Amino acid sequence: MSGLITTLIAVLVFPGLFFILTYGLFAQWVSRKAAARLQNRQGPLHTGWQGILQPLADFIKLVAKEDITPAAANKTVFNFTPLFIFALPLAATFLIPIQSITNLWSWTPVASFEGDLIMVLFLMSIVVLAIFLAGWSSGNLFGAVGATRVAFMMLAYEIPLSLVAIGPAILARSLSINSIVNWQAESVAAFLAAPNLWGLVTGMVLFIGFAIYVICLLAELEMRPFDMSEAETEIVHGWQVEYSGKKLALLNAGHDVKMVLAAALLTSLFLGGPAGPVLPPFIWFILKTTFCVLILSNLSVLFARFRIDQLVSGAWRYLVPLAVLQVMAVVALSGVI
Amino acid sequence: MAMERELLKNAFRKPATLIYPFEKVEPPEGLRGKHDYDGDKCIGCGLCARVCPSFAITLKGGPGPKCTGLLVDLGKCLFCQQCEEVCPKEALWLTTAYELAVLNKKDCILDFNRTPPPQPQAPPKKA
Amino acid sequence: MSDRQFVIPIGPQHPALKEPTSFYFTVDGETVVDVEPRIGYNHRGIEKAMESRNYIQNLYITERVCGICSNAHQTAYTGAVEEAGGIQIPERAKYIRVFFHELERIHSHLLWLGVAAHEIGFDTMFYYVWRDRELVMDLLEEISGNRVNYAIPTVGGVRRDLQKDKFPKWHKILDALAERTNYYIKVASTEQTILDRAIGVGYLSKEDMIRLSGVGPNARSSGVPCDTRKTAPYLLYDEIPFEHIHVDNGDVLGQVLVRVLETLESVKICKWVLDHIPDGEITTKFNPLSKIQEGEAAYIVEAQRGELIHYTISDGRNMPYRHKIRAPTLANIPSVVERLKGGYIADIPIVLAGIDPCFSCTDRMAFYDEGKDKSWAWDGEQLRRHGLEWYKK
Amino acid sequence: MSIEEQINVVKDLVNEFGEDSVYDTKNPRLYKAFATVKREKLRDAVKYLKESHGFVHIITITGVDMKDRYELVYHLRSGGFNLNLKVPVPKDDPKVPSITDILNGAILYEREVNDLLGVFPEGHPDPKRLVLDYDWPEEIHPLRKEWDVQTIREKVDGKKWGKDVE
Repeated sequence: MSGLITTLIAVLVFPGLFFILTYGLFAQWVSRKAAARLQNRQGPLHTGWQGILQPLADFIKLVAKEDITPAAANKTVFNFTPLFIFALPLAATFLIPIQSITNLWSWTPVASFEGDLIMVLFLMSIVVLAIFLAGWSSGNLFGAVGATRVAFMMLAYEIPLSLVAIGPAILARSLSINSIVNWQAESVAAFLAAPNLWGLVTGMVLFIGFAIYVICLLAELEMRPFDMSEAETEIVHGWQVEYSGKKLALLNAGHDVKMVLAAALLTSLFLGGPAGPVLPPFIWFILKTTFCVLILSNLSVLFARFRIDQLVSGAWRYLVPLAVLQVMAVVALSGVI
Repeated sequence: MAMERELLKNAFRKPATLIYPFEKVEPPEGLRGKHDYDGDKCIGCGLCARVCPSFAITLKGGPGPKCTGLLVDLGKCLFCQQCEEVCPKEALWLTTAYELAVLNKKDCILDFNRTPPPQPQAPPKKA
Repeated sequence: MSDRQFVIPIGPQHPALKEPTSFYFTVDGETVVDVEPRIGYNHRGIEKAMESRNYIQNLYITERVCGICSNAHQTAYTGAVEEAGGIQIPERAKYIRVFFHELERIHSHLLWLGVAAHEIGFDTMFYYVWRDRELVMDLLEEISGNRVNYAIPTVGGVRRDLQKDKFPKWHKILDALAERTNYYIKVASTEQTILDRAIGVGYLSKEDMIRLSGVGPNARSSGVPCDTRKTAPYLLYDEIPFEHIHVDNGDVLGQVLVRVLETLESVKICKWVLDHIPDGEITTKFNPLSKIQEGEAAYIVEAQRGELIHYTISDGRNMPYRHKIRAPTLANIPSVVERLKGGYIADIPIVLAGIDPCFSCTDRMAFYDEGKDKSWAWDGEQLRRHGLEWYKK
Repeated sequence: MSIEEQINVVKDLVNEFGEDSVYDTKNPRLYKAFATVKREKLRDAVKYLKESHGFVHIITITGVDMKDRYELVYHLRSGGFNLNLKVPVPKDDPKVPSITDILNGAILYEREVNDLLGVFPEGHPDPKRLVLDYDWPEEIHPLRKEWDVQTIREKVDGKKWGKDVE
């Protein structure tokens, strides 16, 4: 019986639904505030301390607003895709190790099985499919163009994303994120104890993987250099153009959760997830993911927007070969370590 | 990547944007804002009304001595300062007040009154 | 129209094109096949209105032809009326007119640089450029009392004087502007994401530009030397030392370079004026109700977007018999249509923004002002019928 | 281009087409010249100016309603020199040969004059509406002197218009 209650709490409250949602809103605030400060302007201010409740206020406002389904839209698909776009990333976050309820100093994800890394990658690409259907079913010209662009983008970043994600799994010799995190914790501890050359080399190779992964995440989250799917100046709001009210609130919340998921994956695969010396695991998790959100936000402020053909050709000409080389280096290294 | 140094330098500087209602910009003294009127100097000649490009100024009570003041409709006014330049007696000029938002249309009509010239007292009645 | 092509209406209400015009693009997938411009949404009948107002009241109509080139229009209008009426203006007034003409060029070019960065999605540069533009806006507000419509030139001279004691402060502001503009030149030429979106985009050769009579920075970015301040100097431009900026790239990057380098030249001209301005009167009293002798004059000025002509015919009354304004953007429409063909949808905003369109300038010929609501209804109905046709295909 | 050369350009034009078709020429100041050309000779004059004197750039075309005739002023420019050709057009047959094939830049200006003054450019590729509204009545050409602001407004919108109407 007690097992059921703890898992319920784990799923619904702590590292589960409630925590991820609030953390999603917090991440959106961090990203907006960082982007604002880098651009020498204020950013959200009046709601709560330094505008920290602004994302929540936006969410509530949108839920209260009128919810229009355009006449030309394909009703069922149009109404249900926002649910998928919100639920799928949320489901994926359950596989990320954050903090175990029972004991303060360990981290066990809500659900963990061999191969959950593949499950997370699969869920993230299904989200792209849902986004494509959302744009296409909205019956709006700009929505259609946005949807086709999302599909093109998936062609570009999906392969380097999955290739680089496999890197740490090879080193840890397991496909479960939890064991990857454990392996990182041990190997970092071992490395600190006896720094050897191979440790440094694996660090370098993993860093390259980290960089490629960040670029692919920027494309997956449709953030600035690759946000041609909702390019405000070309196709109004891209695939979200016809959404309003509750559906748009769900879409925005979905995007926040996807950002949390992306940052969480980044930390678990490359930065050692919730492992850390003094503080309890979920504090470390929050620090590291906020650091990743800051990186994403800084990069998104730094560049102009690419065209869709530049992304696809650039990805195939540079990202994919770089990712393949990185994985080969990892395989070679795994023989040694 | 070219702007990275600039971004980080500005990240910790004070933001360039002001929080308007609480921090205000001090307007330069030459700013053309809301009108101001001196009832004694005005002689009701109506030159300002005639020269106004957007017919924003109307005289109250007719030109000349009968004039009892001015109606300046800020809704129509261009703030071009032509009335201030043409007024022979410097009775009408533009101040630097630039916050002119009003809730209903009637408030944006400024109603200036001319101090009536001392009425010629009725000759003291003989006792 | 083959079945794979569909028509994307951009404008008159579109976040990329904040100008009241509409372009119908026939696109095949992501490439633009054909472009049909439709202008006339912001038509205010300025020329008809000017025929029923006296010369001083017309000053304030020409000032409002366009928001960002108000001073250029006024300089041209007062030049034309003074030439037709044979009125001479004092020397100092010429210096002040040139000073404001160039300050407004700095303000307009920086504004364009920000908007162009926004069009290609580089909002950070948009924020920074517009923050630094505040320097010139505050300077303009301090002297003329207004950020945009300065109303400085008037028939017969200038309305406000430049106080000598403030010159050192203005010199410092101008130096800061030059230094910031140099920084943006460095960013615009080294930032890879800008170069990817600007090089080779919207290319037009020099011959096509001459054939289509393009003007201003749009033409000078394709190598056509057509800066009126150099070819047909007016006011003081024959005495002022500055370069004739034109590059041969022919694409959006060329337009960025021409405009940014021109901003530097304008700063140099402003500083030259501050150093050489003579003392003396600033206006010859022109009574608002007085008449202008019979005559005609075509006065050409180099506005920010190109060559601007004010042609006026006076017949002895105190109102112009006919006053023609042709704004630079109308001359640039044929060349922008050529630039758009063959490009991508993603490039439409930046190529359109390339000519720095100011359609409120272009649309001031026929009479249709309060009828806005009527044309509004037309838009909806015209687009609705267009939607139906498009679905039937 | 000095003032003498500019005067010579106008003289060449006059000699080329003869006194009767190119008359009333003026050079008020540097970079400025006016000339009046007969409607029949317009196309040849523009072609001649383009080939021999480098007038490749057309600034604009102004339509003026002189009381007894319409007058189209072609503002041409070669380098800095601005030559304005006036073409009188009788009121009873308001037509003018189009020069779009010689100077492509004139394509929009001719449509504009057609809209506003009603002078139809013959041979223009697509003389559609340029600036007037979609369903603007055909017979109203706003820049003709017989139409003034009040009558246009009442005809188009049926509303009374005056200084005080809100």
